[in-house]
Amino acid sequence: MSVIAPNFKLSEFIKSLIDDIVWTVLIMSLIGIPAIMMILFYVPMPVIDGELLTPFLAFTYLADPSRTLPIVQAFMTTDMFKIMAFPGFGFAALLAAGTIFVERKMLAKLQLRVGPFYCGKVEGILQLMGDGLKLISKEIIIPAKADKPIFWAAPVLFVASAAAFVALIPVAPGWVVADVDMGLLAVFAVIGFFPIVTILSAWSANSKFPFIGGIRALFQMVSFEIPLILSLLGVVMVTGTLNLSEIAASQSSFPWILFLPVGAIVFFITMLAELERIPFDLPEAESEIVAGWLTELSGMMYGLVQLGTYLKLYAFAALFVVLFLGGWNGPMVVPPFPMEIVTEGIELGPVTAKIAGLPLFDQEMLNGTFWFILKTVGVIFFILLPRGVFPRIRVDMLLNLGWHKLIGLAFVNIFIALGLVYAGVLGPGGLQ
Amino acid sequence: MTNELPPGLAIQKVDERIMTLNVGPQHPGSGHMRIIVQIDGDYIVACDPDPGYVHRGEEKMAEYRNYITNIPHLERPVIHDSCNVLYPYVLGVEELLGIEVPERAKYVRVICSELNRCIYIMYWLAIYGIFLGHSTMFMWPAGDRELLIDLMEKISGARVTHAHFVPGGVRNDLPPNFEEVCLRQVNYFEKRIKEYAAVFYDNPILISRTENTGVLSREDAIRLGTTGSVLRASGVDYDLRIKEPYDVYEELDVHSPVMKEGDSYARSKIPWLDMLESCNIIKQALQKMPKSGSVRVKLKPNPKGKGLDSVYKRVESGRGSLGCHIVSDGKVEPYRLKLSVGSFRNLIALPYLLKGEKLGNMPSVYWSLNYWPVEADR
Amino acid sequence: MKSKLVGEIAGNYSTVVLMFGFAIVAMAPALLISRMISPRKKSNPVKFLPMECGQVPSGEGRTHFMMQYYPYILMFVIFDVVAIFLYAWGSALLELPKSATLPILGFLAIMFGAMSFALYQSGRRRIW
Amino acid sequence: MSTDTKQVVTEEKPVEEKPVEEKPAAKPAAKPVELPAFEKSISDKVVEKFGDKIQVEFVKENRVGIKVNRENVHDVAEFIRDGLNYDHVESVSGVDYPQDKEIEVVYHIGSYSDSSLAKQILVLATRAQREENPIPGKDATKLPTLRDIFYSVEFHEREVFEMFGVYFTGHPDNRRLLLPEDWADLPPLRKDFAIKGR
Repeated sequence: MSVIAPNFKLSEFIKSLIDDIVWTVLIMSLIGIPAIMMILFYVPMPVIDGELLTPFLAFTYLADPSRTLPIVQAFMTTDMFKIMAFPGFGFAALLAAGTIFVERKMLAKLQLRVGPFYCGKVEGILQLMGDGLKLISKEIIIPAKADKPIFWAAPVLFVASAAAFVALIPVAPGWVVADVDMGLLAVFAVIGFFPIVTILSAWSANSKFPFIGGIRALFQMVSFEIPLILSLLGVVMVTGTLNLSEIAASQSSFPWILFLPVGAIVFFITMLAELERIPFDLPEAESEIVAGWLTELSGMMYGLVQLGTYLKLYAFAALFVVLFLGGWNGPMVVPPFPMEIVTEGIELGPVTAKIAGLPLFDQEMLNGTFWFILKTVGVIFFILLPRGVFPRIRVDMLLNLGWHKLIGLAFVNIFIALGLVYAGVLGPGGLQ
Repeated sequence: MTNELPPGLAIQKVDERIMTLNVGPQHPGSGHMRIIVQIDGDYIVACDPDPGYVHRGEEKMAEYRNYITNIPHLERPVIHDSCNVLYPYVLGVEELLGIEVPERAKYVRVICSELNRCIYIMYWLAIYGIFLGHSTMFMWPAGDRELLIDLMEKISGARVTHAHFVPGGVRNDLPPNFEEVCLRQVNYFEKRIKEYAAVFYDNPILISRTENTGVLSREDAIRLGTTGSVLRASGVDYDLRIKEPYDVYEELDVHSPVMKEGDSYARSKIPWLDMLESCNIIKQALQKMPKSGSVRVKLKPNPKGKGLDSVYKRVESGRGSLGCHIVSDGKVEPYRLKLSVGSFRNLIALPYLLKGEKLGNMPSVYWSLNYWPVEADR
Repeated sequence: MKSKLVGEIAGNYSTVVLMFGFAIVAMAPALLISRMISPRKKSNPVKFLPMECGQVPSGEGRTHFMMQYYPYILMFVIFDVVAIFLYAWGSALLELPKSATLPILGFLAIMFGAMSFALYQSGRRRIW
Repeated sequence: MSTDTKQVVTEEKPVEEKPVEEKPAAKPAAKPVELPAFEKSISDKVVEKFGDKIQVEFVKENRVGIKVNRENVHDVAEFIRDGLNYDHVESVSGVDYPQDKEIEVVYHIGSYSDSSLAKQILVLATRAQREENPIPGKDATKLPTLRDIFYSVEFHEREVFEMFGVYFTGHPDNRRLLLPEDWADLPPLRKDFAIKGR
């Protein structure tokens, strides 16, 4: 049995919990509520459904969904919700967690074994949670002579960079954290952070294996950035915009992968390299350089880097979907919201509950999200698949591939796009 | 030597640029040994293998035990290949004591030996796979080994350390019905390992990665005294099962695979071809084996050698020729026992193969030497 | 809705920065909590040595280290800018007159030629 | 001076010991009919070349045993490589004979390139002087190395050096191989190194 707290007693634990609650209530009622009242003098509260939102209505809101939902709806339109929950961090982290689980199970099936099995009873579904608990309760060992501030900051910065990448991904019409005109260029800018964070982490550890791994990561990410940039130029040429939402919207009738398959292939390969996935996992090649630039990271620092990696994985897969597979576009499969719930209310025996604020999500958004997730999961599957099939390649082979072959193919893709535009197949007067 | 530094490294002999890396002993790519590599950028300029991390003094221990009690601990160097490690010792003791082995026991020994060779190579292949980052090739052989381990468990009662060979034969007769079970499992095993070609040996990335890396020429392979798959991958057709047949290998049709390239790819493919050949040998042996008969000559307790005498016996193990030099002085214990193991002999090639090689090739070249650290350390 | 003001355009990107900041704010506590609840034993100074496969490290971790593929980095510095410059043309392709393509094709040819020459040079490892 | 005289005494010893050692070698000589022909021809070639400098220890099936003084071992090995087509050393084992004050080093030499010799192992044995209190590398326990003749002895000789304290003069790399760097005890395979509890 693992020991987190060796002298653990349930009764004392409960006692401490009750103590905490009592103290919290006391402090809240003596200091917290007066403070809130004072702040409320200066902060104007929103008026929702013709009613001023005050803290005193809190209990009423809890009991009455028709009053709560408008608040939720109002909250959902704020930037904070987008950042924290839906198209932003929470959504991406959830998908990333799902990816980790699927990867482990899928790889296990490929390799004729069972994979995570016991944790969580059903096919080891809680394995990730167990791993998270393990990582968070493990000791963090900082190597001597490491550059401590940078070493601590690097994992957090890695996650933050990945999150900034996620911010640019449009999930459904209007559902994007940062709807910017130069979206694609912003993506390139954010991708540029990763090698910097990696080399910072590797350099600060003052250890040889992370150092070599960091340099490898630098070479790999940096030299695959040019094929990446060039392979996406074709899409930009035929759409005439850099805004990711507009690119996604432009594929309402057909996805660009039909016309620009070469660009899609090049982008997919560069994606694998940028993500350090097998066969391009050179920066973490365990049989050569232990764990590469992750060697000195322990406990939760490693956990954060893993989280960042999978956020990045999701973001890249989503970018592929947005650019080549039509983003959220797809046939309408979500049934329309039954409007009688709003107009007539729900009849629960004698009581008829009228719920204002419904529907929370419109049909278009649900449908878009559904197709987006479906396509993203498909792309993620193809990103995961090579891990079961290919061995790792070498640095020189990797650089040779990136600089000689992929860049050539990316140029081919540019000329295909140019030809399509000038032949009148795409662009104004074309198919679209 | 064969592998000169690539041009351009000649000017890079400045000490500051050269980084000394301790690869091992606690390294996922080293096994239980240390390779001190000096790298200049991506190239290895010098390499110094440092075995001995798991040195147990088997040879010293053997001087304190009598000929029979030596059996269980002499198979320890390679527990996956335990029958083959024990084989030369048992042959040597038989020659020292002048024992004639029954015919059926010889066949049982050959079957056990070939099964063990496959078990060892599967384990080796699993590690070769994971060294190249091919995790499927790690899991598949590790799982398919179980087929043959089950067979060996049926024969000897133990999964890996069998201690089944004794001077004068084998410990037990085969279990009833063994021939059919063995044939079925071996047939399935053969079908299974043929599938590895699709996922591993024909994999374009693997081929481009291991071809022309760590090339050991025929002359150097002979000069360095390498053995086993390393030697045969360099084009020297030398297999003790054919050249100096022991027990009943003379009566069996053995075709040892030979390749000419001498690179990591050839060195990694030879053991796989060996496994297919082993399956073939097992099937032949099952056919030709006498259906009944004694499998062991009773020895008198505490057998002794005849005065000052020495014997050198060798067999073809999973890693090549495995010799056992026993010096007896007429006592119940061997006076001196020396195992000349394939791993140790192949290790000498490592510095020459790695010099001028890229760091990324280190695991593949190193493990393609069919090196088993525990055996080399003894 | 096209924004016109420079500040407005820049303001659009604030959400990206917000997301960046949110991730820091959300993830830094994970490290702090981990640091608080995990054991911290300074029993053995060897434990805090850098990873060197069980040996006492020899030499510094941060040394002069030259990968033989350094030309690729130099090429990146040059061609990254060039590649991004192509986007200025690519995103406006549909509005541009067709005659504007010719100079760009010339530019592409020069870029391709330069890249080939650089790759040829990078193959000559003697320099690095 | 005293050490010098000691050396002289011990170096003469093998000459005195030789008749004792020849007893097993005398056995096949007693029944010459049984000697395998091919193996006999090999040993004859060596005897023809070196005459009294070597003794044929045994001639068995596929094995020929030759014993040489340490002064001649280099020449004999060179002849074995050039004259007899043996090309690699399979094994080098040291055997400690405390009663003779000698350490025997046995080379098992085989051939890959000559297919007629594929079965054969030529056992070349030589003896080094044994010291009671060995200081590995710095005492009289020395032998000429065969590394310049058979390259494959490199690691084997290193092993014999650390396990028996036999220093091979001319070996470029006389370092520890298997034992830890800080091993300060006797060379462990000598007979006077006792395992604890035995």
